[in-house]
Amino acid sequence: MTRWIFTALVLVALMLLAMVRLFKGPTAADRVVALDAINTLVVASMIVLAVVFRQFIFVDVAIIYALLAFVGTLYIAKYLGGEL
Amino acid sequence: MILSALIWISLAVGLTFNALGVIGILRFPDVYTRLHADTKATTFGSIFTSLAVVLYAAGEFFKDPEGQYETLALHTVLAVVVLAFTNATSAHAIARAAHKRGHKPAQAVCDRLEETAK
Amino acid sequence: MTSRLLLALPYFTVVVLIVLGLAVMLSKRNVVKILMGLSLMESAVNLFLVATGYRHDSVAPIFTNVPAGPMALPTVQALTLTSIVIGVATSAMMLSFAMVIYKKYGTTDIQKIKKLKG
Amino acid sequence: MRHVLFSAILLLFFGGLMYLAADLPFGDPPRTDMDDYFLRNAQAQTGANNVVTSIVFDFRGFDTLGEATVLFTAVLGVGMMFRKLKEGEEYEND
Amino acid sequence: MKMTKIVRTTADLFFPFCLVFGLYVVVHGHLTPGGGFQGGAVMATGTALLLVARSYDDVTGRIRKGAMKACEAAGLLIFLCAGFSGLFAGRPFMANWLAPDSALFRTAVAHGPNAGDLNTAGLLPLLNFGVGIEVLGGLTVILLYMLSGIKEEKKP
Amino acid sequence: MTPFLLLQALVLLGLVVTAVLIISFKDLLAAAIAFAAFSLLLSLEFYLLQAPDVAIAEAGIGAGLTTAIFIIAIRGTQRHEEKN
Amino acid sequence: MLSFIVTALFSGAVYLLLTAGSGPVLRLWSAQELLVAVVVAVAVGFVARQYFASARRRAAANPLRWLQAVAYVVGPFFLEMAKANLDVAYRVITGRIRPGIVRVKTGMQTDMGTLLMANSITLTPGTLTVNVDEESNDLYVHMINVPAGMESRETVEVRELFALFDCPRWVRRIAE
Repeated sequence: MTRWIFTALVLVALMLLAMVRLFKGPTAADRVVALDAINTLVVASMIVLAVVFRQFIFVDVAIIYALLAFVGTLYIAKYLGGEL
Repeated sequence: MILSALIWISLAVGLTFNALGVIGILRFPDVYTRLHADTKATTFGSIFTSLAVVLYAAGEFFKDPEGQYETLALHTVLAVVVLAFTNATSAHAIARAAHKRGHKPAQAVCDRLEETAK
Repeated sequence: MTSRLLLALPYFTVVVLIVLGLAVMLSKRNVVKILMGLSLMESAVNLFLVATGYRHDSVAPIFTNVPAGPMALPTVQALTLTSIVIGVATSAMMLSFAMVIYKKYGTTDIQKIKKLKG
Repeated sequence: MRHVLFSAILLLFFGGLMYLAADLPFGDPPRTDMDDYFLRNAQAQTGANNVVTSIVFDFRGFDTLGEATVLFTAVLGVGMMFRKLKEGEEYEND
Repeated sequence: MKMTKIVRTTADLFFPFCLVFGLYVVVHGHLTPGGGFQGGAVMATGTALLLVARSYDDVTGRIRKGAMKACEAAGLLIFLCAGFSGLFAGRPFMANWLAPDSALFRTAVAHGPNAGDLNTAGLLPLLNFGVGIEVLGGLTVILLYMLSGIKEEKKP
Repeated sequence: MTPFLLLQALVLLGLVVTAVLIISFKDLLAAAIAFAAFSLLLSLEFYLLQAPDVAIAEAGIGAGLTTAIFIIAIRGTQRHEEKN
Repeated sequence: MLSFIVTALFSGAVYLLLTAGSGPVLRLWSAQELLVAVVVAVAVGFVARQYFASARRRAAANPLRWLQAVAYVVGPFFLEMAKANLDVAYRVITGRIRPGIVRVKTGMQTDMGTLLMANSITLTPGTLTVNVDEESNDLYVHMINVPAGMESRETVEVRELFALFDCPRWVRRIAE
């Protein structure tokens, strides 16, 4: 069980690292890139944490996550491209 | 035993690529190259961490078929498929938006899109 | 003592978030930014409610055969659910207000709006 | 001057809330009678495995009714703000 | 304005997926995490996906405000009717009179992540469905109105 | 300090960092992006606190729809905060 | 009608995939789940038929193509992706990049083919789809490392982007 929670720990720490780009990013597009990375890492850590808790239905949350954060990213990209 | 080793290897590979992706986001000079690191490396890393979960589910399933481990495996696979698809598409959307906004690719040797736009 | 303080980390985060949200709402003058502060405070309250209902080593309040143990308190989670949906409805309404205000006055600065229509 | 005062008041507020938060027990709620009742009886009384849903829709169904009404009203409000203006109609007091 | 062909095709692919997933969350509201709100939000995000991938005019021809408002009203109506049905059964308003023991609806048995006993919990699935439809309609109508507000402003 | 508490501490740290980013960005679009990241992390925190229902609701509404609504509102008003 | 059937089949399949492991039928599904799956498939098929399977995308009805798609994703695509990631890892560590945007001729006829090609390109070797020509389905691709000589050419054949396998042929077989 330790390996799973260690994996989740590293993934969350990487999320904090990606937040540096969210802070620094000179343009809004860079920030969206960081958001995308955080999104992927959250999904991965949720799948791993479902094993940690031994609650396998929790993976549903990860699917919904991957599906819906995408929509937010698309709205931001559409606005950024000046098309909204 | 072999399965356990495989799970360890998958986790290690997944974490390595996730870390490389995040470092790439921090290191690369412009939006497009950062998107390269983000899309490819983190998606690949997440596929491997999820593969570890699927392997774990398979191993437990052979020990105890009643434990509903097939649900875990199937939902994980579905999550990964959705993740890969959405990541690729949103990377395209971000890149296009950035280009429309006028961000030049840094250190570029050629830019065919801009030439046709003119 | 230190360990108890460490355990109360979610509550400390809630306090920080509430103070940050309050600071935004009181010091900024852009309507959209103020609404962001409001949403921040609302999220803080949600987090507080859920953190209140957590028990050590508990499982989610859903009956499955997988783990056994104490369950997290369900009532606060139900309340939080209601709170989230109401939150998105009200913030959508307030943002529409902001858009209508901008259409009418051409600014989103609340002090300028006050001056324009005494 | 105003900034300093504002920050001081905010800091005071922060300190007070922190003091209150340090006393709250995390992970060990003191009074759990109602929740224990729900956890014991939800499955037998409503037949739902998910206790949260059984609370949202059964034990505290009135809350949900109110929530649905609030959502409905919010939608009506948004619709009223963005309705199409008729020919020659202007915003009021313009 | 439309987004590119790639985004549009992805949206077309994921729209039924969103609907199916939302319905799954709604239908299993009383067995697995989820319920009316969450499923409705997922379905509403499906329509938001279509809205973002295509132009506003293109979509409003197919997703009509009227239909969505009807969805919303129908959801609230289902909720109210289910509430009042308790009165006819001689129980108080909003009583879950079908649970726990009746011929069709029985008590759930926990035997795994997804027990598969959908016909449990009396009125709960119906209430879940009502709220899901209402949230779908409500959030979509909010998005459509806000987008139309942008569009009006762009014209002059 | 168990690994679980460490994990929670990291997520909470991320929450505070994104909240500070939200209030410090003058660019409202960047603030909206930070808000999306905040919602993502909040959902992960709910997941850790064993509230999957709330996590799904926060993921769906916070990450997808609230971002969309904020972006539309920014498009309907203006992107940058006015200077005094 | 055909589009309705295709969408309904897809929806039912996804629903059954989600609820697998719930009951005694085939050790996977309970009877209620199957019933609800039919209802969900009909409802979603009715609502989403115009979007999922418009007239151009009838080819998706062929189950052989779905099998080929799975084979493609597990086999050539995954290996290409692994190679691409090693490449990106090398670039991340050394920082040795030579980026540029080139125009790639895909020769795809359908939207679905373009989508699969674009996503394959985005996820595989050091390339990223930036824009797409709506008429000719040509892709503008950002490469992290433009090979010597490629920057002066007007268009590039898509085959040249993939190192190990002939991915475009797979995509053509799946989606056209």
